[in-house]
Amino acid sequence: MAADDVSRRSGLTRAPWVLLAPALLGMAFLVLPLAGLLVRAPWTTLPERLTAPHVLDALRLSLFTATVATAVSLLLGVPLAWLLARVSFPGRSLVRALVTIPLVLPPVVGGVALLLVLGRRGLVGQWLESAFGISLPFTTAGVVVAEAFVAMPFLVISVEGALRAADLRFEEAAATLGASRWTVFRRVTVPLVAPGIVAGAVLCWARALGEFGATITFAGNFPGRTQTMPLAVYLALETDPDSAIVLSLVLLVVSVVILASLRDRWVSAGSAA
Amino acid sequence: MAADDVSRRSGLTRAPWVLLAPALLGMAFLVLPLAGLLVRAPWTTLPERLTAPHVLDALRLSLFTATVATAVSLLLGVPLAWLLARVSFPGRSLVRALVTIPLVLPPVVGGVALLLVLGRRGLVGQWLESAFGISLPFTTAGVVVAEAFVAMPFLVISVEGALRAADLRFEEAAATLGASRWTVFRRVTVPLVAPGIVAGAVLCWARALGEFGATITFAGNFPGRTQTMPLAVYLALETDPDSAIVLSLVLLVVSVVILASLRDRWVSAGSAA
Amino acid sequence: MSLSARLSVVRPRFRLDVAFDVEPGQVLALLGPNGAGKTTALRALAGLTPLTNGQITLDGRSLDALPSERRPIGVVFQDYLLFPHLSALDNVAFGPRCHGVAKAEARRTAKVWLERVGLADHTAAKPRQLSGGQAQRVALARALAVEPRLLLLDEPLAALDAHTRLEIRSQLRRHLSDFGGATVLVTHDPLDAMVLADRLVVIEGGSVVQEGAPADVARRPRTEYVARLVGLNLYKGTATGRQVSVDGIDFHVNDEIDGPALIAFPPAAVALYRSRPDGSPRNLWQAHIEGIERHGDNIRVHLGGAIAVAADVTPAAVADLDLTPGQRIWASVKATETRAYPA
Amino acid sequence: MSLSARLSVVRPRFRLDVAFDVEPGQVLALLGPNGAGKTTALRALAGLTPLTNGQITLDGRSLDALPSERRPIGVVFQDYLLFPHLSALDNVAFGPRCHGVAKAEARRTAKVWLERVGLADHTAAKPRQLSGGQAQRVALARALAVEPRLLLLDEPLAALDAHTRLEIRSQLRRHLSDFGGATVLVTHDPLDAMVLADRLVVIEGGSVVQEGAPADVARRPRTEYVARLVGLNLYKGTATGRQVSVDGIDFHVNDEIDGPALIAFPPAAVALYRSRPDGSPRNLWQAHIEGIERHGDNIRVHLGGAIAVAADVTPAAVADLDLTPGQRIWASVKATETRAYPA
Amino acid sequence: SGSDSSATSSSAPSAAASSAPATANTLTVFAAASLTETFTELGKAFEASHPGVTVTFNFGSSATLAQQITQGAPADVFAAASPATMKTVTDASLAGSPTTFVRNKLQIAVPPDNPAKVASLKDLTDSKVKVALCAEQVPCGAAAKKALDVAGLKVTPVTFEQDVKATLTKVELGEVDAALVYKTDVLSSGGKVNGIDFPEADQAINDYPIAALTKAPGGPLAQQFVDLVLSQQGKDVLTKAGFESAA
Ligand SMILES: Nc1ncnc2c1ncn2[C@@H]1O[C@H](COP(=O)(O)OP(=O)(O)OP(=O)(O)O)[C@@H](O)[C@H]1O
Ligand SMILES: Nc1ncnc2c1ncn2[C@@H]1O[C@H](COP(=O)(O)OP(=O)(O)OP(=O)(O)O)[C@@H](O)[C@H]1O
Ligand SMILES: [Mg+2]
Ligand SMILES: [Mg+2]
Repeated sequence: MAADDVSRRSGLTRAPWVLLAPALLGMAFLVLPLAGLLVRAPWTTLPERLTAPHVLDALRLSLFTATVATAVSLLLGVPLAWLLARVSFPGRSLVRALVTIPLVLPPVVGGVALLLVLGRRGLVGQWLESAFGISLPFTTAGVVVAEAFVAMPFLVISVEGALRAADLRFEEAAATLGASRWTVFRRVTVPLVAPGIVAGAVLCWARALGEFGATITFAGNFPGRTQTMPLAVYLALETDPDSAIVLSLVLLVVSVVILASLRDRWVSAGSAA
Repeated sequence: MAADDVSRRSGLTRAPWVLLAPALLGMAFLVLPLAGLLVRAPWTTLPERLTAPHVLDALRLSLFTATVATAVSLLLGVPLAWLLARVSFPGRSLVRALVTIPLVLPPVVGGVALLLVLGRRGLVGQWLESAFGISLPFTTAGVVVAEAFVAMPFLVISVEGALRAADLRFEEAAATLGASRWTVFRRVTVPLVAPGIVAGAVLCWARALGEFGATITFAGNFPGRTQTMPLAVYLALETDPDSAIVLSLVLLVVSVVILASLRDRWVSAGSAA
Repeated sequence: MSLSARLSVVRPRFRLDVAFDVEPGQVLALLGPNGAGKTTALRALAGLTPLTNGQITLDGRSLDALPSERRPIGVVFQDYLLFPHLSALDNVAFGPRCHGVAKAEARRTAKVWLERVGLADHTAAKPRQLSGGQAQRVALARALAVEPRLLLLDEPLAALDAHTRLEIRSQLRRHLSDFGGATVLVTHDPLDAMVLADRLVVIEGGSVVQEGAPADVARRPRTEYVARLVGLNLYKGTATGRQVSVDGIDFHVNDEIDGPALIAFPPAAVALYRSRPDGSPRNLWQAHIEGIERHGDNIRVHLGGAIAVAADVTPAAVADLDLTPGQRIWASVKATETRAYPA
Repeated sequence: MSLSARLSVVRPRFRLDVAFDVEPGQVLALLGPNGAGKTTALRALAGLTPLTNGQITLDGRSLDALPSERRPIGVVFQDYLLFPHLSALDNVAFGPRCHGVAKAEARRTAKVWLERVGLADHTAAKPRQLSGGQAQRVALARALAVEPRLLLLDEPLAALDAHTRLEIRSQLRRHLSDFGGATVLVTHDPLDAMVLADRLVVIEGGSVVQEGAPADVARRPRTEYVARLVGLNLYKGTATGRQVSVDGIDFHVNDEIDGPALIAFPPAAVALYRSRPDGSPRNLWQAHIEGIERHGDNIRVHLGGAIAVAADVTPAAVADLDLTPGQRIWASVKATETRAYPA
Repeated sequence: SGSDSSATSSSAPSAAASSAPATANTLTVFAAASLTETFTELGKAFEASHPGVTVTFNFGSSATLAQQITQGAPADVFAAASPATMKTVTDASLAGSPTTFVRNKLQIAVPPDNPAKVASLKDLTDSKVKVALCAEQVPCGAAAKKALDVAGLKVTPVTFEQDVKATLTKVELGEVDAALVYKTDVLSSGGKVNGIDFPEADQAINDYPIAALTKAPGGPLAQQFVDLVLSQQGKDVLTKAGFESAA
């Protein structure tokens, strides 16, 4: 029962080359371009560029919208993943494939699609406006919608994978103890697949943080309201490419710091199993 | 031991509303915008738009490059995920966070970063060109590189999540049977987390298929060689939005058909456990 | 009548077809060789495996249509299935919580149960920090904590050491008589079955081959499996009066009987001789020694020949007779120790 | 010397400290109550749990620095751990494949092993399609198929039914004598231990409390756990000549002994009387009945009072004496049935 | 924009204030991304001359902006980088007749060390010279095609870029030896690329149209901003950035 012991005997020294070599190559491939950006960054003018007011606004807005979009995705996406993994219904494999649509759709087209449905003249948007006076485009809420649309599939698909790999028998045991499906889900399924949910949430958050095309199309590019960091980077590229690199680095550093500090806590708390 | 029996008693009728409602809402949210596109699509002129030669070229190129990029990501990314999940080494949580960089980086900046490293005058690119005569930008290989750079983190993170949720004791059992770490990985770990790997590969493939910013920045846009569907869609959007919608729908239909038909086979084959 | 079950489950290479009733307060033991279908029957009762056919009635209510979580059951699984993310305490409190008990109250209940199974010191331990036997005791406490009307136990005592087993076994008995529900117990241990169960149902290959009170089953086994379980040699033969003929060997018995018959005797009733003993030729045959092994304080000798027989002799006898595998030998059984009954 | 192990593993709330040697061809049984540290010791031998201290030498080679996969071992885990994605055949072929055997050859070997454990019909089954006992037999075959020098078995026979257990047990013995490696066996079943093991090591709370040949341990238990395991009552007292005084009760014994002593006698040696019997006052005391339960063919009566004693009586005796819980009663033990030895 | 202190009542002297009182002190301008710097400067000037009015910009690709406007975005002014995208809006009757406010001329952009020794448009036809062009679908690509057609040259580039900035980036990083981009872009690169004029550029000039939108929530402020852009003050700001004034 003491499988956790194994980690103690691990270490890079015992990793076989056939695994270590591609792993290190992959790591270099993902991390090296960052080095390129660092080399190219205009270090001397960095401080003044960073303190420009709209940079902090954009950063704050990015972190806020990405977090809310992730929360929305968790709320809707984890049940959806559960539905796809645990409930068999006709057309399930089609639905599963449809869920990947926002992944494949070029984000700008995604933004157009959102406008067509949720815009002021859109199928649902019209009704939202007349019934509730809610108008999503060009608002911060619109940014959240655009980011959630693009990022949620990442959560859904990786959580579904985790659910499929989990041992069903624990859920059976919970059912015999009188747990309803909802209780089983909440108190057994979710804790058991916590590492998968954390991984999915990280993907979702990061994707939302880097979202550009759908956001600028659906929510526009208004400083302080809908201008997230990637949009600021886009505009900076138009006027001052060096500034764009600085902004990107800011985005990277902040997200890396947040992920490195938060995830270890989640992961160790979630995957006690 | 007969946990698979449980699926037989499932069915939408038994799913609780507290899970079903958000799941259906999530599904609608992801799928409805497609309806918007369908309504808006210029059905009358569809056939002629579809048969335009560059559309098929772009589609073929997209499918090819996304598939190769996924293969590359599997080759490098699964070992990397294994390293992050199973081997403890100093700085692991930092590396894990760094791996998410390409997710957060606005894709256009990602393309610039790739150029800085792998371009003609890049840190590594210079050497690649002088030593091997390899030049990546403006080639199909460059498209694969750009897509892999953007899409690989999705694979790495979701596979890592699956690895963390897996039961280590099976790997211990394999070790006592004389299996080296590599054999354990290949014959026990990978089959056990197959659903997670499939989920990650789907994310990776879909993300690669929809990749736009990094591709056009790093590999450029030349019909037949580097012009993938998203690039064609983006350019069509500039002059003829209807055409862009048609192209997007083509991309969607093809990817949904491929995913719906392939995944069920993978999933059932991989997750026999 | 408390539980009435007719279970039929069809699998590609296996078919379960059993029926049994359990009175309130009664304990029914399901015995059978590996792969007989005991776990399958238990899962069907728990609603985890759908019935291909049949019906389950508990306290007059049909359970067939109820999902597992609505059945008033408690299950101890063959491999525990403790929730790895919950402490021992929270594993036990899980059931009461699902039945609407407040958290603090559920934990109190759980604590009491853990104390009863002797794990007061391990309330905070996660399952992976428990030894195999500790884990099984937590599973037992978890199943009992929901105060079920039907208790289903799959080898509940298998991982317990002798000392704890004795304790848990009597606690289990005590608790069962307290609430008066029906219990179905799967076990391999004939002692467990004899001590805990009011009735035995023996399954082989998915069908019931024998059932009855433990003492009856122990006295008159009907299959070789049951005979071995209760430590008897069993043969099928043809009876005429006080004589039963088995594969050419005539056994003299005390019981008056005719037609197809079964004959059973304990290994300890077999006497071995190096040369043909004088006296009555009945119950005597020649055999060869196939194997010799220790068996408790005695030595068990496996004999081949016309019939396969196990004989228990003292170590002293082994030395006196100088028994070795392959050796030819004479064996006999006292008529008073054999029991014959209709097949 | 084949295996020499000094194992020390420190955990937050537990500490294992044991040492033992196993000669080539010998079988060592580790016995102990739940949570004693048996599995921990086995894991340490297998290289799955790191030693805090100590060393392991096999055939003169130190194993300490070797990872599990380089140790010439075979392990049967307490909960099987069959690879869920492989068929029974491929589970067994896994080990040989890892040792460089070609696929077809490994499968042939695996088939032979599955036949030996009686699962020739289930080669293609996935673990989830096997019953508990079938799964454990596959695990056994898997461990044996690598022809290990050191075989580690954690409750290898626990899930087997009586019939199969007998078969697998003797096959196991046969195989062990074939290759002459060392075997460490964890079991709760005293019979398994007695039959299979050449030597017993009893662990309690992480430390060795007794070791020796099975017969010696069975005859002279040193702790209450061992005594219960071998079915004896055991008390600590002070001996003077042929008399041992335990909590005010004087026992007359056959053995000449002085100083702190242990005294053991079987429950069957206890006689019960409704009124004080005439005769020698030694070995006689008054007690009350705490519990009565069936025990095999007999009835076991648990007695309280100055000392806690288990007494086995026939059902007839229970009826004659009209025994009921709470009743006061006289108990005595024959001097010839008690055994006394230095504590 | 520190004029918030002035009274709201002074901000909308016209009668249109009554039709949209809540938004009359906000002006929303949708403008092509290439106008970011110049329009931001003009916006500040507009706020200074219209106390209490806040100008909000939505910069993006002209096509995206046109999409947003046709989908009901609350915009007052649209300044596009090509007549084609403006046409999408006017076709939907969402804008009056647009006015061309600036024009942009092409230059050959080369890295400062000019490795391929490019000096004229004809040099781009050399197959050893790596050339980047804008895609035909975007304005600078249309202009490049026109210029090359006029010159009667056939150039095979290695890439058709999605916009002029991306094209410029390729030159800046030395990935290509030459590209056809706008003079404004060469100027804004701050010396990271060199611009080479060529005569055919005069026949391939791109017009930037601007229009006040018919459903403008900002009412008459929209036309006032358009007027500012067309004024001498506007021209100064724009020509300083390298735009040619529209005749
Ligand atoms: N990973 C762990 N972390 C902390 N404590 C542990 C861990 N694994 C086991 N223990 C504790 O160590 C002790 C010994 O456990 P072990 O599994 O070795 O017992 P065992 O003798 O095999 O018992 P059983 O017969 O019930 O299987 C127990 O008290 C257990 O709770
Ligand atoms: N999911 C399944 N699919 C197909 N066959 C199965 C499945 N589960 C069990 N079986 C088969 O059904 C038969 C009965 O299995 P079951 O688990 O009920 O046996 P059991 O009596 O509990 O045995 P044990 O004492 O070994 O646990 C076995 O032959 C087994 O191989
Ligand atoms: Mg079973
Ligand atoms: Mg154990």
